[in-house]
Amino acid sequence: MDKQEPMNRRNFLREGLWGACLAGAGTAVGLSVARGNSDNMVWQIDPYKCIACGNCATYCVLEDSAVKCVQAYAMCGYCDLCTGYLIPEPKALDTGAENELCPTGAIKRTYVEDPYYEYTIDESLCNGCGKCVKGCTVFGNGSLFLQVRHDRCKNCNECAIAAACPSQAFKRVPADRPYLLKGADNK
Amino acid sequence: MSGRAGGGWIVAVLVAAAIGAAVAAVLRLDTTGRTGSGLSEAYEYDVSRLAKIDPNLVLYVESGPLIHTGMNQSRSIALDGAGRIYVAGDRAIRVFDAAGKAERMISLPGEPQCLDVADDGRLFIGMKDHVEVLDAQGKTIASWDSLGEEALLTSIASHGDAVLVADAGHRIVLRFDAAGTLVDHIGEKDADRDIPGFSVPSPHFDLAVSRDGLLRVADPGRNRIDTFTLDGNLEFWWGERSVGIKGFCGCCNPVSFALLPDGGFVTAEKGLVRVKIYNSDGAFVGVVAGSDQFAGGKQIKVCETPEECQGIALDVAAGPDGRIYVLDPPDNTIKVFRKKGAST
Amino acid sequence: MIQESERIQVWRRAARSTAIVGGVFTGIFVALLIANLIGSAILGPSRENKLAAMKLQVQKDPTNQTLLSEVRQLDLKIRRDRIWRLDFAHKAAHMLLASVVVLLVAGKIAYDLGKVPPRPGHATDRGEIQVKEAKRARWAVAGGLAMLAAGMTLVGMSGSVEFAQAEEAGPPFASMEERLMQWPRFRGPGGAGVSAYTNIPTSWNGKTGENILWKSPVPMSGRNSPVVWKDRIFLTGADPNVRQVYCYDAKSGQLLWKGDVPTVSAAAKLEIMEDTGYAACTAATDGRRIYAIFPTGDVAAFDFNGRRLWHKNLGVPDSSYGYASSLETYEKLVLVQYDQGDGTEGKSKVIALDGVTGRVAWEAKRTLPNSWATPVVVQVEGKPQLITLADPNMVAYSPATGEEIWRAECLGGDLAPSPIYAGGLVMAIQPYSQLVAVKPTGQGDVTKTHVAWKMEEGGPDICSPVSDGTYVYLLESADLLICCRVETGEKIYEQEIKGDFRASPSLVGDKLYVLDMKGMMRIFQAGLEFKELGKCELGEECFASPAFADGRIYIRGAANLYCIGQAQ
Amino acid sequence: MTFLIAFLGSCPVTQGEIRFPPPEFESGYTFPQTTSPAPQSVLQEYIDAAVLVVGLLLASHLILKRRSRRAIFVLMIGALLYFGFVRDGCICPIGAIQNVTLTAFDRGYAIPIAAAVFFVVPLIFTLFSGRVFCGAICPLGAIQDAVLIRPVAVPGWLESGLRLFAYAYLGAAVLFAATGSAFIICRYDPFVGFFRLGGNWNVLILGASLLLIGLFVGRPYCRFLCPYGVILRHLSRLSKRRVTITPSECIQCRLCEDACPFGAIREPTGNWPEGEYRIAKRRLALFLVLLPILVAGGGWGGYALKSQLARVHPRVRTAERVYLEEAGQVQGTTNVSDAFRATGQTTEVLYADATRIRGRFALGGALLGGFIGLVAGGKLLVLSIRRRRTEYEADPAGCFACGRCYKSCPKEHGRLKRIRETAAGRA
Repeated sequence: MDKQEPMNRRNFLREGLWGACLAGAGTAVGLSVARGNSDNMVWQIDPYKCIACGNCATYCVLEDSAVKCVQAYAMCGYCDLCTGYLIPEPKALDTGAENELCPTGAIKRTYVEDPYYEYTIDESLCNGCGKCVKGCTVFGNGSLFLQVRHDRCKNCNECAIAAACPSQAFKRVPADRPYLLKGADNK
Repeated sequence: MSGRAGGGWIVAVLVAAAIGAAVAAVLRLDTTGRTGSGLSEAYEYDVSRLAKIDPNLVLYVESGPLIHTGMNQSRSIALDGAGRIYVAGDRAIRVFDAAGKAERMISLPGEPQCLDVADDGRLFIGMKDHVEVLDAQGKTIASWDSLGEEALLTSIASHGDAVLVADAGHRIVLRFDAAGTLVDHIGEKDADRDIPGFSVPSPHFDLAVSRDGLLRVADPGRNRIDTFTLDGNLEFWWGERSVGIKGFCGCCNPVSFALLPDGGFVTAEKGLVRVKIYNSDGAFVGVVAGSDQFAGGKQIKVCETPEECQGIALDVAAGPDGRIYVLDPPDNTIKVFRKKGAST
Repeated sequence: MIQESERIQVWRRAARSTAIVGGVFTGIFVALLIANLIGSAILGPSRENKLAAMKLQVQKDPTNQTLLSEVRQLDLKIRRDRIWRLDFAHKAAHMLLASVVVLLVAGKIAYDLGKVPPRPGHATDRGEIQVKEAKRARWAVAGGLAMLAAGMTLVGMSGSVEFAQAEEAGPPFASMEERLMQWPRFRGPGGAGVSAYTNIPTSWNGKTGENILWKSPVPMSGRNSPVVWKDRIFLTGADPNVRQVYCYDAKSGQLLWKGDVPTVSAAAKLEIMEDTGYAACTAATDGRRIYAIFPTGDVAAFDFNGRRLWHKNLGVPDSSYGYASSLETYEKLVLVQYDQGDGTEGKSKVIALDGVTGRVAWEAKRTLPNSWATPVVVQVEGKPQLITLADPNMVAYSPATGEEIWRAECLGGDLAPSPIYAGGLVMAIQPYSQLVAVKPTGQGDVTKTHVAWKMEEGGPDICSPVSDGTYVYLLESADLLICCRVETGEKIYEQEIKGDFRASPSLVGDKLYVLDMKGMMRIFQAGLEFKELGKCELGEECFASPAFADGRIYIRGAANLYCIGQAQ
Repeated sequence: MTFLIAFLGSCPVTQGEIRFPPPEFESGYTFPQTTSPAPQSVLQEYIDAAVLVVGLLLASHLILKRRSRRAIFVLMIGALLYFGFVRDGCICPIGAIQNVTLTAFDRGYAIPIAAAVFFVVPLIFTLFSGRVFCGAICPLGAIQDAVLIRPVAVPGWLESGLRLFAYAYLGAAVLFAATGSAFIICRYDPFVGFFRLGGNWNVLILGASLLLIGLFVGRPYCRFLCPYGVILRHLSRLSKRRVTITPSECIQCRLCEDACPFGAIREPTGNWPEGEYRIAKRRLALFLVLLPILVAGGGWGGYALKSQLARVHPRVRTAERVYLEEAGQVQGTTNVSDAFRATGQTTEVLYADATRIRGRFALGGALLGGFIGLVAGGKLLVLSIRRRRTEYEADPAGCFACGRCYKSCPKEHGRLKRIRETAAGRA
């Protein structure tokens, strides 16, 4: 480490290796960056692959999952008898707790006009369990589905829910089109 | 590198315990979803309990061959007077004889949604937004005008000179004459005539015309079957909204129905997949088959492309001999049922 | 000195008390968080289950108002509780963090202040200790390795699952012997255009129906040829928007199924010559599945019942007249000659797809321009070779791995005729100019060593040659039939036969079958002398080469598929 | 039959989902749009990268020029707060190893630029100024360094043995990333739960355990587990500049040796006992023979474990579950097998996929096993070679550039003109 150190074979090798490491690191990253496009990627659920197993509610690294249910209004039937909102055997078609499907009470039912009702998700209450998704998909139009909400998602390097997803519905999508919304026209 | 003596064993014990805890934590950590979601029963959605059917109520047995439609996407089924089976789907109509042997195939320029075979053998085919009329040989006779972008024809029936078309997109039944002229709108919301308007939350909207000229239309949002005269007067309706076996449950049921030779009804439901028989007054008679007999009983489909996920519900047709033909689109098969005890 | 140490003692005491307070708070918050966890992990679910049970009760006893209000109260309680717990956990975690920081800082200060000043040591000769330490370290490494090995053994003990069933079903493709008796691809086994059967009709008439067993309409047009496997006949058809595969029953001629092939590319971008059409490529089967490719770059596999097994878009090929190379199969691989562009962009390649899954098995890139010839798999000295043609090369690959075996630079122009292998030679046509024969036994560049001969007196531009091993016959699309000797390339005769030809000639025993565009099948005697044996008229335009089966010919006309054979 | 295709063929084909129209509301109600909050902007990642570079420059300056433990500590706490608690510990060079690996093996994967920068910048800084990243920037290192209250010296031999796990961890991480199976470094990241103040309880327990160990054992994760640390160790051997003890000024007081919690101060070598040279030579020869055996043995072991290792890949897991169900060896179905059946794919395709992935693991497992064998064999060789040191010096590989030795060095105090009788002053 003294400056007068002679340029012997050992030092020469060392210098060579040093240069090689620097060049190697540079080129490896340069190449990988050059190959990938510069689009940032974020996690999202493909709603057509989702089986609403409930893992989204518990496997997220966040205490309150970043996955929430969303409503595709354009697909919704605005049913009075909403199978995503009401249990299969409702006592009455109303907002009574005994009739609601959602265990966290995150779906709001509002009267629009006869015979239509609007259903909206209160995301602060929703835990992403997907129970309503099942109800809506099995009986109804499937307008309720799960999505990663990017105001909450930490965009982990490996999404913990993705690793636990039985149908591999999680994928990385470009950050400029971060949602895979059902019923949204791509035109 | 001299170790420190005082309290060394406490440190050793703590470190050992911590290592143990760390190893245990790593082994207990489930990163692959193996142990399930861990949510309580309240989060479960299980209709299998409701799907169970009392075997005493089942009046029909599967008979005859299981007919493979050979399609990727079967959509609709109809029978002609001779018992031949017509299936629409895959930009074609396929015809099978009564024994289920494929007879011929009629190619179509687009995707058919529904079809009806008239008494004279003509085929009325509902495309997405218009009707095609084919002669018995499969030659196109006419292609009627489009009913607009939003139109989605889901059912078609002919009676004498009248052709009735269910347009789920506009939630209305249209009456045409045989030449394709629009004669009447039936079922429009009309307080004066006590017609509430159809509630059609999803693309399932079936109709049929009985021999006596009464029009039956399923109102899936209200879980009932309405009876209209061909002039558009709402006569009466029947149908109980219930998960119970006698009623129609959930959204958009019955998705499909057909009239039996004795004037009764055979109905098909989605969600809780079941095919049932009602008499001409709408009283429950019995069950043809439950969800365990159909591929459509699968709860949620996983698909590569959205169009693969388009759920198409069962379609039913009744033969002149009282047999019931059920088209199972996810499976692309036709199942034939006959009454228990009736001769094969 | 003493004063200072007293002051330090005061500080130390203060730090220690602070650390204790921090520790107590840390303990409290940890306890609170654990209690909260237990609450939400045990109490929550038990309440939820209770609620679920009560909801069921409500259905059984719908008039019980007290039960109803209990349900509503419990529901509200659970929801409030959940939100409260989430909020609490969040706050408690922050407080815990703060108290841990206090504990750490104070503890550290207290520890440092209480530390006895270190005593400087002496450098001593510790050689012996170092030797011992190195020894211990080696044992420790061995121990670490042993632990890793033990861990791996534990993992290994978890057993493995062998997918036995998948293999029990037999190979996912038909054997070579089976293939030879079928017509599994464009121009039959090996693309030779030679029928395995000689009991082929020599007379028929499309107008009178003589020897026409059946005639069946084909929904969509296409210039591809029929492919036959036992009782199934496969065709494809397409227009700019729709691509379909058809399956006919050989007995009745009934269209058994048709399968749509989707696309992801915009078909409108394609510039395709009318003469090529949107379905020029003939399908191929490995005896288990049928594969089809379209000029949009879409490849699909169907099972024999019409179920689409997979679909893949290879990228829209850049082909000046429209992509037209047909598919070949080898064992369970689907081989696609995907030559495109002018060869400089590096887009040309030969691709092998796994027939079961549709995945790319291998890919051989080549700097050759677009070509319309169909590759053939031939057996040379018991080893398979995949022969491909593209200006200016004839290249042979190993069909299993995609390794290049040999190449010869001997061709030119827009290559449409496909190569054949007969009499130990691979023969290929350079349109309008020559017929080249190459011995396929070389390695590497064989241009100088293995080109057997060149017959440089013209050649067809579309139709592929056919050979019985002794003579090779060329059919020019205008009106010439040429016969050459395979051994030497010497031209034996050149005969004018009136007609326009798009279909390639075929050999049935000692007869040469030549189909003209008007649908007239001309039958000639194979051999040294030119002799016309007969003419059979179909009465429909024909572009596709016919397919031969046991006692039958299948001919695709412009609108119909014909089955010709002796009625029993 | 007439075919309409000829003149209707040009009609556009409706593709995609049939969009069933929503109801026509008479009351003038228009349905709301589904909300879609935007993800964090790319700018944030560029800011992170800039903070990283500035932080490393500052760290190099503080460690090599200022030589002040206090300043380094302040910077380290700052980095812990920013990269740890503010940015949730979720952009880190350790995990970026996997992104870089996946980029090399999966043509379809595009690496985020930030991940590439985070991977390479600390490497370059290490080549110039030693492990300054570990010492002052890495939040995982910082959280452990901050809790190190009562350091206990770990015997050198134990450290040599335990370090093997870091190599194995690196090898496994690369293998699973290359096969597209999992990012295990992220899965088992022990401290990210603390940075987010919540998370899976098992991960929190793992992190708490490591921190508990870290009270007594300096930076246990960095020394015995960190895969990125393995790379940095070897690069820092080559570094241009690093933490040094100035030999001409060293008074051989051994205070730095006591102060270093990571055992990174190497003492001068002594004289070997009589006869040791001959034994050492023979031992060296033995280990030279042993090395290829270890590599081959490890390779064989890794190959033999291919089906077990492949199980980390979700497709293989699915295939095994479905196979066991189809073969009647297990009862009932799981979410995984239900989801597979709902796709309508044939099991043939699934098994073919699984077999193909296992094939990749056969090679990968052999390479992993061989790598572990090579590391162990190499370690044995290095431990058998006698090296000469005449001075006390900081081991370039093991030094985390924390600066504690500066604080303890009497000469350093002199240099900084802060001579005090006692080193007990809080620095």
